[in-house]
Amino acid sequence: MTDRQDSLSSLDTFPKLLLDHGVNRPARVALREKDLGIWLTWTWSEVVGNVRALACGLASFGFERGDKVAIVGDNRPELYMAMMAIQSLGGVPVPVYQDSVAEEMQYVLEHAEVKFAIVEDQEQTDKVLSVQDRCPNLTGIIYNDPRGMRHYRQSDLFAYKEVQARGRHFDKDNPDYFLDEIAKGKGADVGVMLYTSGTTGRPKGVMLSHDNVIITSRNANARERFRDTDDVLAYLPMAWVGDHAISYGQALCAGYSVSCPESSDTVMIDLRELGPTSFFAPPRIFENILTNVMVRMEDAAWFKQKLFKYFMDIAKTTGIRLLEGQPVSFVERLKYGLGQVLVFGPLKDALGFSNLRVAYTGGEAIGPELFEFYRSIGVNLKQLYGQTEATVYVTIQPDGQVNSESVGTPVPDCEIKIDESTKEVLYRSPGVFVGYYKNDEATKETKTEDGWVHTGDAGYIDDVGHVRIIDRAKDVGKLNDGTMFAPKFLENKLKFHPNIREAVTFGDEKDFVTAFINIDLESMGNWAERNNLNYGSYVDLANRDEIYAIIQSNIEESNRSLAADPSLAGSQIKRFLILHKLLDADDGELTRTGKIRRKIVFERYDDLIQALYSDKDIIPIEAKVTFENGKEGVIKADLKIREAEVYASVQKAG
Amino acid sequence: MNETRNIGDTLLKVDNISLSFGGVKAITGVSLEIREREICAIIGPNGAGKTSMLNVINGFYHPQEGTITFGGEVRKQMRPHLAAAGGIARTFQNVALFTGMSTLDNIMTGRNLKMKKNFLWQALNIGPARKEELEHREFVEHIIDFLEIEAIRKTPVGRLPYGLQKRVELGRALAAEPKLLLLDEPMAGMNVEEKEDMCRFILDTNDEFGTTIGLIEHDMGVVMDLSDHVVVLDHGEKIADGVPDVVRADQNVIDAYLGVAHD
Amino acid sequence: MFRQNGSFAKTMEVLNAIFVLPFVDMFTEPVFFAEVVVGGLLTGVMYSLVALGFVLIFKASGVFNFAQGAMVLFAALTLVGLMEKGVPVWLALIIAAGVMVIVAVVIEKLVLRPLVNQPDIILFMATIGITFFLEGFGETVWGSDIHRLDVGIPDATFEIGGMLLNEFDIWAAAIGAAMVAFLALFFRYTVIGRALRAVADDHQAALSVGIPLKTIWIVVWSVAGFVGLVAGIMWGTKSGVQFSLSLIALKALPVLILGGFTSIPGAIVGGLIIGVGEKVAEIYWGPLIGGAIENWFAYMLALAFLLFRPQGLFGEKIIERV
Amino acid sequence: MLYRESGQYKTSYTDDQAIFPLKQDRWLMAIALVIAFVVIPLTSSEYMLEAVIIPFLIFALAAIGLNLLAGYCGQISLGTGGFMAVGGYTAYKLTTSLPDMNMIIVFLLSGVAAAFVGIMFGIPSLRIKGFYLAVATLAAQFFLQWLFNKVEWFYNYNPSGTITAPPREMFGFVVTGPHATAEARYMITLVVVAVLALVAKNLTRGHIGRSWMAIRDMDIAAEIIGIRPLHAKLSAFAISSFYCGVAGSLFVFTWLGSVETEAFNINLSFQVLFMVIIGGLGSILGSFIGAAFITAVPILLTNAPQFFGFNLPIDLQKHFEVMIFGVLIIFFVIVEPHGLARLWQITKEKLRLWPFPY
Repeated sequence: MTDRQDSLSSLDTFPKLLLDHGVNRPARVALREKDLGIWLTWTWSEVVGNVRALACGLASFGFERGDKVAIVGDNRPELYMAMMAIQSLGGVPVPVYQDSVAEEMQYVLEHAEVKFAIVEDQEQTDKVLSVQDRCPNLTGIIYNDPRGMRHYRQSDLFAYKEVQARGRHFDKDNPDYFLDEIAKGKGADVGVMLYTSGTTGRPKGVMLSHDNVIITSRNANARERFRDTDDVLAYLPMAWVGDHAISYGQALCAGYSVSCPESSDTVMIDLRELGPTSFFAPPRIFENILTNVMVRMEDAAWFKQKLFKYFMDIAKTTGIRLLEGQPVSFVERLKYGLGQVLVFGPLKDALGFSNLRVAYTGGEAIGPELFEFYRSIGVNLKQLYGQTEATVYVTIQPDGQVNSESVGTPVPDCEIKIDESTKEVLYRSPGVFVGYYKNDEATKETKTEDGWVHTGDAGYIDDVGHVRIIDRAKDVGKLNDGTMFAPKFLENKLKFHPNIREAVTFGDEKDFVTAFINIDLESMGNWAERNNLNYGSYVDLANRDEIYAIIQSNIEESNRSLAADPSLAGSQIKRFLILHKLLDADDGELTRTGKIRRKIVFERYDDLIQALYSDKDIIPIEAKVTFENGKEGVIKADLKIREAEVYASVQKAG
Repeated sequence: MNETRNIGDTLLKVDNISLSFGGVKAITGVSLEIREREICAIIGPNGAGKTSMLNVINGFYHPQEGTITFGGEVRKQMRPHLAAAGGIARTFQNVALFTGMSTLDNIMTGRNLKMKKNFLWQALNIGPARKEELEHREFVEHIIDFLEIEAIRKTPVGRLPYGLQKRVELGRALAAEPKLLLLDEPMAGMNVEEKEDMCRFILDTNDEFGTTIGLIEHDMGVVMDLSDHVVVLDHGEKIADGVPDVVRADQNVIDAYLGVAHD
Repeated sequence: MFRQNGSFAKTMEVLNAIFVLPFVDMFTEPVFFAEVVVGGLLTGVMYSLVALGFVLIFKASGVFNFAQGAMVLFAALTLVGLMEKGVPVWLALIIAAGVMVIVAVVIEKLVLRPLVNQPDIILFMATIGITFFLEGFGETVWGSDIHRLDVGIPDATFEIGGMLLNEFDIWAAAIGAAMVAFLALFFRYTVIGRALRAVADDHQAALSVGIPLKTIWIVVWSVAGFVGLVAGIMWGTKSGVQFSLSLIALKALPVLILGGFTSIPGAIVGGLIIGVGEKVAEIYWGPLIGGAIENWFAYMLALAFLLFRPQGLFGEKIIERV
Repeated sequence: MLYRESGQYKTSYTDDQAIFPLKQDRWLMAIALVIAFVVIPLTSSEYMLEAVIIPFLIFALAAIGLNLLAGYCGQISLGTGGFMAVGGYTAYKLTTSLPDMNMIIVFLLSGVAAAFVGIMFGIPSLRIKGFYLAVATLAAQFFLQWLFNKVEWFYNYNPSGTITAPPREMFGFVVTGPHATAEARYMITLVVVAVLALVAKNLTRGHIGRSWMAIRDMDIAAEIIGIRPLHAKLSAFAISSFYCGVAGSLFVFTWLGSVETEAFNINLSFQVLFMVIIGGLGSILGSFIGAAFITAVPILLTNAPQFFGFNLPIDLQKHFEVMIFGVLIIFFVIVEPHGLARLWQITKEKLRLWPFPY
């Protein structure tokens, strides 16, 4: 009994933390969900109750320690609570990307040997059912939303609520079971398994122990001053380590509340309603928000536009310095304050950033303009660098030392070193993963005996001790003339232009650099409308000479800035084409997190790449597309190839 | 789908109805039956008297001859609001929403039948009235969720696109938890996507709440895969009645449609 | 057996006074009764005249023109004012008519056009505004004291079959009748007239056959103005030109609900019914309840009537559709 | 712009359906109330209260009444003056025959009386619509006016034919009659109006309000979905008349002190109608704005000439006023047919969306 007490009070696993919150802040809000028009709330004590019921329910199905359970669905309190319940029984939750197609899901479910799947709704249930026969270990599916499930007769299909009901009975009969099971848990146990959407090959199951997540979370909370008064919106995939850290790990460590949006298409509305204190988003999302802002402002009355422009300029000069705590003259402060009242304040409010203490971005490089926009209006946006294998956090930009190039300094207890030969970044930290599930050689490849992890990213530490990432180490190649070719780096540079949504660059073992471009339909479409240029579809628009002209000028702009850096001047883009379709995760060209799957792109568009290095400037193409109404169709088009101006490298004086 | 359907016995029996306006005959001696939990389509060329039929069923028009038996009780004529109270709800050919109100309020009006608290309570907005109001709000929110119109919850319906308005109107009808739901051309003027959605909602309604549905529709495709049984009117007379496949093959029906379109 | 004999007798008395005596009187003094009726008819014609103005405008522009009464007053004031300035009658008439046309044009330009497609209640509101303006304007220009008006219509009383009649009333009736006849012809045989009927049926249709709506409105409002002028002359001669003239609009309203807003014959018949009903009630029942009932009796009459025939005298039964 | 909505999320339907869901609006309202209950009584002059503020409140109440009927239920009435008269005379009869009755009760009862009369004259609305009905309601106006004028019992056979508010006390203050201070009368009026305004708001937000609006927007559809026209229309008439009745009793007791029937003539009905339409059909706030406008304008017009230094013969001045008033009505109806309340609504929308256009 007493050792149970000791164990429970050691707080080395999440269930123990949960119980602790249940005791220390029972009435505080732990979880929220926008549902049926209002924000439903679960206090910590309610969460404990729910988790206990569900856990016991699972137990009544003969759940055993170490069992894996798939979690499939949008961010829902029930699913987060499910993870807690599973961990309470010493099981391992395996969140799966809710938008993954049946095959992808089947691979994870089978590979992880999951015994149960806890899913959000009918859609996910159908998906799991469709692959059930290929997952021998799968003995039960538990669905949360009963809508449309009335006619499902499968014997191994249970409603979340009914499982909890069973649990309550079970709990009556074995009152000690729940706490005993929790007490059995140790920090070293594997707490969760996250499948990396690996840019190459099959996804790998990263095993993270309770210690990994808890210690990293505590460090992050300490450094970033997260407290139980914080509020976050959980809208990024639960299967993604970032969400697991922010909406689960850190939340359970600090005891702050996590809120789930009503649906994926109301995120922005819900974000505004909630007004969280911290917000994480990949650059893409920050970019969408900004584009959206600009598009809307373009329709504003001229006076408003002037006002907006005027104060945004002030913000650019003053705002960032204020954020950095640098000296700012009284007059400037006054002007900025006025802007705060007239523009930034309302703007931030409209975006839901009013109560924002800090915002993070990472996973991709972010454009300087974009980055500065947010900081200038007083959003403390910072970059971080991380990996699933590290439980996210490797480096974060310290307050006051923020810029768009670096990714900041190592988090507490984390060491960094650079492999001189390959320029690869390595790290060692308490967050370093236990290993890849059923894949030891992969584990060995990535993790050395003494715990150093290969990030696979090339980078260096700059003069102020900040880490800078250039590109995937393996992607960094050489042009035939030997100059370094860092495709990702180039692509990001291109993508910083709002008109360019995606870019793929080629050049490794070639004479010069070429690029595929995906135009951004929203901003280009808007441009088209404003210049009353009407178009039928993406293909139609993308193929217009006017568009080509714009893109070309964008590319040349990038080339100019490349020319400024001698080491990169050689890798300016010489020829490019605008792709007839958007690269798409559903077609496997991008990962679920929006990274380019180079292999696939290379294979699929080989002929186009050939053309880029030929002297052709028109290639007829024929591609299968699926239209709005779901019908399949073939489109024929002549893709144009254009040359872009290449500039002489400007040598710095001396 | 059909094996899971359990059609019950007769819910509505229209017996030998005749209706005319100042000598102009709209309906002549039409009888038809709608059974519990089935989806019955009433089709026919323009001016066949379909809408008049619905108007008779929910008491808006008073037929000169014939009787209507709904839920076991026979009636010759009755006021529309009584029909509604009896469990008949409907939507209209050209959307008849309350344009001055929000989506939410429009659907709430569908609950009025169920709201009984007198105005003194309401005046003070305390106690029972408030409680009642909130209960119904929650019910309505489920409908909003069901029809996937969360985003327009508080938008004045006047500003909504046609397709959405039709959906809201369906919501308003559903709010009354009707035994019999009459839909007057629910898909008129919709694009493919909207039609598909609407079909889904109609089926889901029938499936989730076991609501009996009588609908008028022009889109043959829709009618044929939605309905369990089809009644064909022409010139205010019934020319066919049966399961879709049979009706589709019926010579009179083909003539009625291929023949001169009456207006 | 008859315990409450007293109260019983009282009730009988009252019933008697209400339901028997009046009719007895009517039959015992038929000539007087006839006189009352004729008198009623003659006033009725005057009501019809005012009501006509309403109907015209409502038919053409769907506007419930509350300013009709003010137009009557304004027209009369203008006429009288001019005559007081020594302008010969015929000229004064012409000028007054001209003024009414101008008024019509101004109203169309400044009020109707900006408010096209607004809800009826709003247009109604605007016409109340117009009422205020015309009253204020008229009195600012011509002063607010009572003017005697005499356009030379003979005004002697004579007797037929024991009935005392007033020549002027006969004239009034005649002119009223002429007016109606004229309008009837006007609408049947002139292009504008036909156009107007088209508009009354359906604005879009009228437009599609290429009739300029605004000209129609101007014409209609002008015609309404003339009608107002005539009515003004009649009432003015009878009771002097003064502010209260604009109140006769209120007299014409029950005529409208009785006859229907869109029916010219309705306006005529309605006017006569109201005229007679009002007079008879005033004479035979008024005293019982303290008299001065003509203010509301007409309304009650019309109301009672509507309860049995909502579509009015000449309206057709409405079939509602959904 | 001044609205900061982020973070004001609702965790219950109660909050979500509050009259003022936004913090900023709640503040605005609080300030308004403080001004009304504290600042005005302390600062305003006798004249100000007498001539402007008290009538404004009373008219606002009447306007709310008419707005419930015309704006929410879509039944135009020109009988407001008549219904107000019922209130005024009932209050007079009540308090003269039962001197000890609490004035608040008196006011409310006179409202109830008016409500019954309202129902009577509302019956035609079941058969006739639109302007036919509007004209029909004039019957109420004229009949009632005539009735109170003819039947001496109503003014206690007082030879002058006027009714005069007798002195009555509440909480030790004289609130009516010649000796009541303007402040006292203002306060009681304010309390009554404030409470009834809140009540009106609640009614319009509940199912009764919705059934009215349903009838207004599309009566046929309304009946088909189960709203009983009889209930909806007559309840609208009753409640509307109740408000007019209370307003009428205040009109006599806390404003004019003594009136004759003429005070309730058709012009009063029209005045209230202006308030409703200029203020905004279907808006409680609009009723207040409209009342403020219609009470303020004539006063301004009267004082304007002196203000600009030249003064006209009194009758000419009167005519000018009438003229300009007419023009103003036309002007406002043209610039904002939906009433001033709509203007406020639009501004608020803009402020909430600021700096975005939509």
